[in-house]
Amino acid sequence: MLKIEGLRVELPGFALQDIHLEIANGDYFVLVGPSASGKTVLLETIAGMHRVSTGHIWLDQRDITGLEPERRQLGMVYQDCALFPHLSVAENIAFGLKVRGRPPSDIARQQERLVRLLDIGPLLARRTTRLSGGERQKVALARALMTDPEVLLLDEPLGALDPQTRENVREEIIKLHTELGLTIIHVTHDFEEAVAMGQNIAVIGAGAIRQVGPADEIFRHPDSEFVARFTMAVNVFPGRTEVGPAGTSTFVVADARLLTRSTVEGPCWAAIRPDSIQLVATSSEAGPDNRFTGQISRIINKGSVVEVTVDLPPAMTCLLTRHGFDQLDLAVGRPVCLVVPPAAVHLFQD
Amino acid sequence: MLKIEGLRVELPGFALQDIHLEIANGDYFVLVGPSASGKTVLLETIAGMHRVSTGHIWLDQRDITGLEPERRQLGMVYQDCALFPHLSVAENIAFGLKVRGRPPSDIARQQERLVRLLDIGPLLARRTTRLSGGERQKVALARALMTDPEVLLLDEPLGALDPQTRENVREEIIKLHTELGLTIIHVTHDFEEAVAMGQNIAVIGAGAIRQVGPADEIFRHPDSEFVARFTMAVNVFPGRTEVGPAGTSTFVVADARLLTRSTVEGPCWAAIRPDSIQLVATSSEAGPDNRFTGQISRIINKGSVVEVTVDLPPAMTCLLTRHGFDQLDLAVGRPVCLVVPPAAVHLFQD
Amino acid sequence: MSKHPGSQLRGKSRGGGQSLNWVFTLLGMLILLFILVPLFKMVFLSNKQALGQALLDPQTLSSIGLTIYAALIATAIGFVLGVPLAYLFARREFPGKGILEGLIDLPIVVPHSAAGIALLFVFGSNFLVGRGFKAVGIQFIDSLAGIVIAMLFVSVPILITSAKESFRKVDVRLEKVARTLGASPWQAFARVTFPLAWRSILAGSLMMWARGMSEFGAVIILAYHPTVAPILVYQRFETYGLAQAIPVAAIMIMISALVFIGVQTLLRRRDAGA
Amino acid sequence: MSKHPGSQLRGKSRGGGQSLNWVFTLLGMLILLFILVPLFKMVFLSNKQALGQALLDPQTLSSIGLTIYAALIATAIGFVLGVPLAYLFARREFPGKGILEGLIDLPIVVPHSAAGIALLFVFGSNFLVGRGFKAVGIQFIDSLAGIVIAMLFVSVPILITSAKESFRKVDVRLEKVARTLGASPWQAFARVTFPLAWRSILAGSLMMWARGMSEFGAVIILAYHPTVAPILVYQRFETYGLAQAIPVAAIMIMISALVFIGVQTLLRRRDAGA
Repeated sequence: MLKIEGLRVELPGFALQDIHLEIANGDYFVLVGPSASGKTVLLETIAGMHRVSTGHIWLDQRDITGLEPERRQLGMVYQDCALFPHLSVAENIAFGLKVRGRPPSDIARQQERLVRLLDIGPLLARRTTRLSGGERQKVALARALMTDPEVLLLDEPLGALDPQTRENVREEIIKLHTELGLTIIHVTHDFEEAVAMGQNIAVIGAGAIRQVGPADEIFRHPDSEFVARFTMAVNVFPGRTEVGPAGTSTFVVADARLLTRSTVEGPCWAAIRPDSIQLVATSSEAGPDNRFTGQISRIINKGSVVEVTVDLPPAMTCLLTRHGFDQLDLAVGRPVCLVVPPAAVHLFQD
Repeated sequence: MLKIEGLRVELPGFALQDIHLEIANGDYFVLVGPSASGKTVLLETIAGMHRVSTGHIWLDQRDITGLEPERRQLGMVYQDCALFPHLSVAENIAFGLKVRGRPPSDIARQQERLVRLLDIGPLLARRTTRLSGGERQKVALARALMTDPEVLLLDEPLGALDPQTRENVREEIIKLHTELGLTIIHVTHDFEEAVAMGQNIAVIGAGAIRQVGPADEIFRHPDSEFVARFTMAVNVFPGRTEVGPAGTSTFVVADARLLTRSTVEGPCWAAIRPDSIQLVATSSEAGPDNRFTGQISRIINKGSVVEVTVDLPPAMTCLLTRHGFDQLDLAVGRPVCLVVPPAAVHLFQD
Repeated sequence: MSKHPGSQLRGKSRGGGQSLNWVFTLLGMLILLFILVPLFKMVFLSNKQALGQALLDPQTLSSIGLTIYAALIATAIGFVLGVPLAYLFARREFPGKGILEGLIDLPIVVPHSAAGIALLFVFGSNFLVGRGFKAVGIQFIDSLAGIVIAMLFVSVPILITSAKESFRKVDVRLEKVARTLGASPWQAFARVTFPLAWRSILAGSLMMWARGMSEFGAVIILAYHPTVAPILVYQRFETYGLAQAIPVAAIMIMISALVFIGVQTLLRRRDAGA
Repeated sequence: MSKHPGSQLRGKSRGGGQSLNWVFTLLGMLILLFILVPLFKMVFLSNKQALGQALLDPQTLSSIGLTIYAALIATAIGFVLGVPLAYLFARREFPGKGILEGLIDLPIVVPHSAAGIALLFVFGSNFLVGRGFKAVGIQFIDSLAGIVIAMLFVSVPILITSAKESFRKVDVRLEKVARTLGASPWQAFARVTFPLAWRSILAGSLMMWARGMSEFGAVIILAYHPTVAPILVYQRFETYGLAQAIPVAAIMIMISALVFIGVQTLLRRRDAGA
């Protein structure tokens, strides 16, 4: 287990503050946050590249806070791979064992294993400048894995790739995680990527951890406005809760009263994901079970999906697949009916 | 109208080849393509920054092929805005009229108008280094609009912005387009952005135009494998068409036979967008009307939407909203049924 | 590429195994001391009284004045002719550019006395160019003009290189945008490129000026008289010995150091984004 | 930032209004000619016969040999002491770093004769350091050692600056990755950073060597004898006149030019990514 306690790292013009994290062995852990939020600094601190002001980093009971990077047994892969440009692919991969003085036969055996696992045999003799983006990533992964690291640190591993290659490398990484039983810490600014890959997620903002938990929990139950907006909940409203008869809860915002299963009381926030709101033809009436009618104020066509905003008020946005959208024949100004499942109205206090 | 005829531009290690385009006045035209495909070079060539080897560029009957950039009456906005760092926001905006030697009163009047339109009054006295990403874009737009350009050229205007700001600037640009009746040529690598904003789209790849047409046409009816893949049609298969009795067409690929409304004959490609494929519980049988059963081989959770791949074969991927996915209780290995509307099977010859 | 704060490796602050830092620091200190001790000793430990006397000596003063003046003229010429060339190097492509960019630096490594000889071989009054100048009344031997061309020759590469680098640092798209906004090439240069590069160009000019003042070998060949300060130092040393040479040398080192502080301040402000 | 091919403004090829290009080209040509004509004339138009004779003259040959040898020693010392300092400047943060980085360049602008005086003021046998060296048998006046320290003083900033820049160009994350892969700081330096920077460092060393060979003012103060080539040029000029000085000067210019071509080739290959 990798355990971080009360970590503080001070850099010129930036600080990581009071970081607490526990990452179980074998976890796929994603650190996600906007740019300059400190995710890469945290990753580099785990790798031993920044001086720790206060706090500790433990790796399986071992305090590694002050340990040199070369003694931590961690593998690091940067976004643009940081392959050694003066070495061939094979030499890049062998680097970690060569500096350890391992005999060539050991190196060859280990290399053989990774070459098979990552299917990079044809690349070995090439210069690193002759590799495509996806090939670079695979070589960087192989290089990091040569030394059998306990934890693999990935800094935006998909960031520099085009969409097709991204899918490919994504699967490759997940395969490595499953087959080798690796602990992976993956840094990204892309929440979609975090949800797609992470078992557990920490959202980081301005040098502090904002929320940690299983991917699904972060996705459905953000506990601050920052996290709700960062996870693209889109419909995030400040309001208050009224407890009705028979223990029902109602969230009140502007003209709308939303039945909810959440139990937060008083002034609070609501987050409603746009994919959980259903849009139906206008024939049906507004009703007590979170049915609202309104006019479409905006349609944003995003290719395979379409965002439709209806001004109730408040303005509420729902997400349809393109096919679903086309079947409904919608246009700006047209009246429609929105249905918000009470279970989809998540309340929290910031 | 901006008209490009047989344009060829040669640069060290790269060439734009045989570009033909017609962009009507008032159009919102998007040039979209992968990185290094030549979109920015084409935009800069329209602006007069590259030497044209052969071909012509016409702007409203006027041949501007050899004209200096300063005489073209075009406005240019780069991705990172390229604001003059030694000038204040107000001086940046005034630049175009100052170099034309316009009197201060003219400049003030024009500036006043744009400040109101873009709501940037509070920014005027600031240094450009003190602006946020969205503010920078607005200032760059105001600067470009000061000289009343006939055509506004936007190079990745949303590329450097975080998701929230992007939405904002996107609306601002669309407002400008509508209110000022501008012709806009917008360059992006993001097909989603192209579809969301463009009335007409040209897909560019490796220095050549691959397909031009209304946004919806490009989206639904790619005419090459390159465009189909670039527009994320995802399900792109090579196969052949068999014409059945009563003039019905069937596309054959691997074990699957897909009824289609397209009329291409013989060897061809099919593109089926993942959002047009419906996934239903497995109770229903496979049938003649493009119903297939198979096991789920992969689930990629992308946050608000989920991609589910079923190996028929071929492997076919469909897109569900997260809410829709959750209600079906799907998992890898579970048998499901896919329904592919014949109208969604688009055939083309590459 | 890294946009994150503090991406540099802060090796020194890590625990053990930092022998590299100690060894490198030790070696580095040796060369630092070798360079700094002589200069500091000249400035702070030379005879203050002799220094005061030197500042009252008319020959010393006029020699220093001449040095400053001649180097200023050389810098002005270098500015007018060199900055445009630097701009072309930074912004245009033409055949042979790489070779010319290299050749322009040659004066830095050519022996200075040989440079003086080469200049004399062209500007001497029995050669074509020299005869031409003589016809309009300019002679280069033992004259201010000779001092100026000697200084210009050895010091202009500094300004050209510095101006070229600073033009390169100005994002070319700023010029492009200026052009689309209606600016002519002249306006784009005058209103955008030059203002953004001027601080480094000024620093380069100061460096050129200081380098011009420092020239000895090329000047002594072309013009032993009138006597510039570096030659005066040599004369005093030859005629009266070290003690007499130190005051003039110390003054010149101080002037160079002052100019140099100006350069460093300019460059630091630029890096701070002011 | 621009990843697209041909993002530079190719102004010259556009239609009218390109007066800026013509004016700048004209001005630039003037300074190019000013620098190149003297050097070319020396190399190509000096008396070939005299040049041949000079190459047979034992005094000339031994003087050139001495110059090459002394500059080589200075460069070797500069390499061992300067490259580590350059690495520290490029990679570590410490208080006063900016000031030290500036001071290291001071020898470039200090008058060379004054630099010679300053060195004498420290290394002369009646001063502390000089006495120390004398005790171990090294004297600096009129000796090889004096020539070497004079050359080292004026030329080492070139190597330090060049090495510093080339270390800076090596992505620091390559070192970081090397460390996570198990490399000690020494291994990361020896296997990653230095190999990636060495081409520019070699170019910087060649420049330092050429600059050392070119030194006249500082050397003449410390060691008139044994006579290095730049001083020989001056002696010949003083004693016999221009015609006798030209051959030696021309040979030295050719040697400088050859070294310089080597430097340029190295730098060009590096830019080509080889």
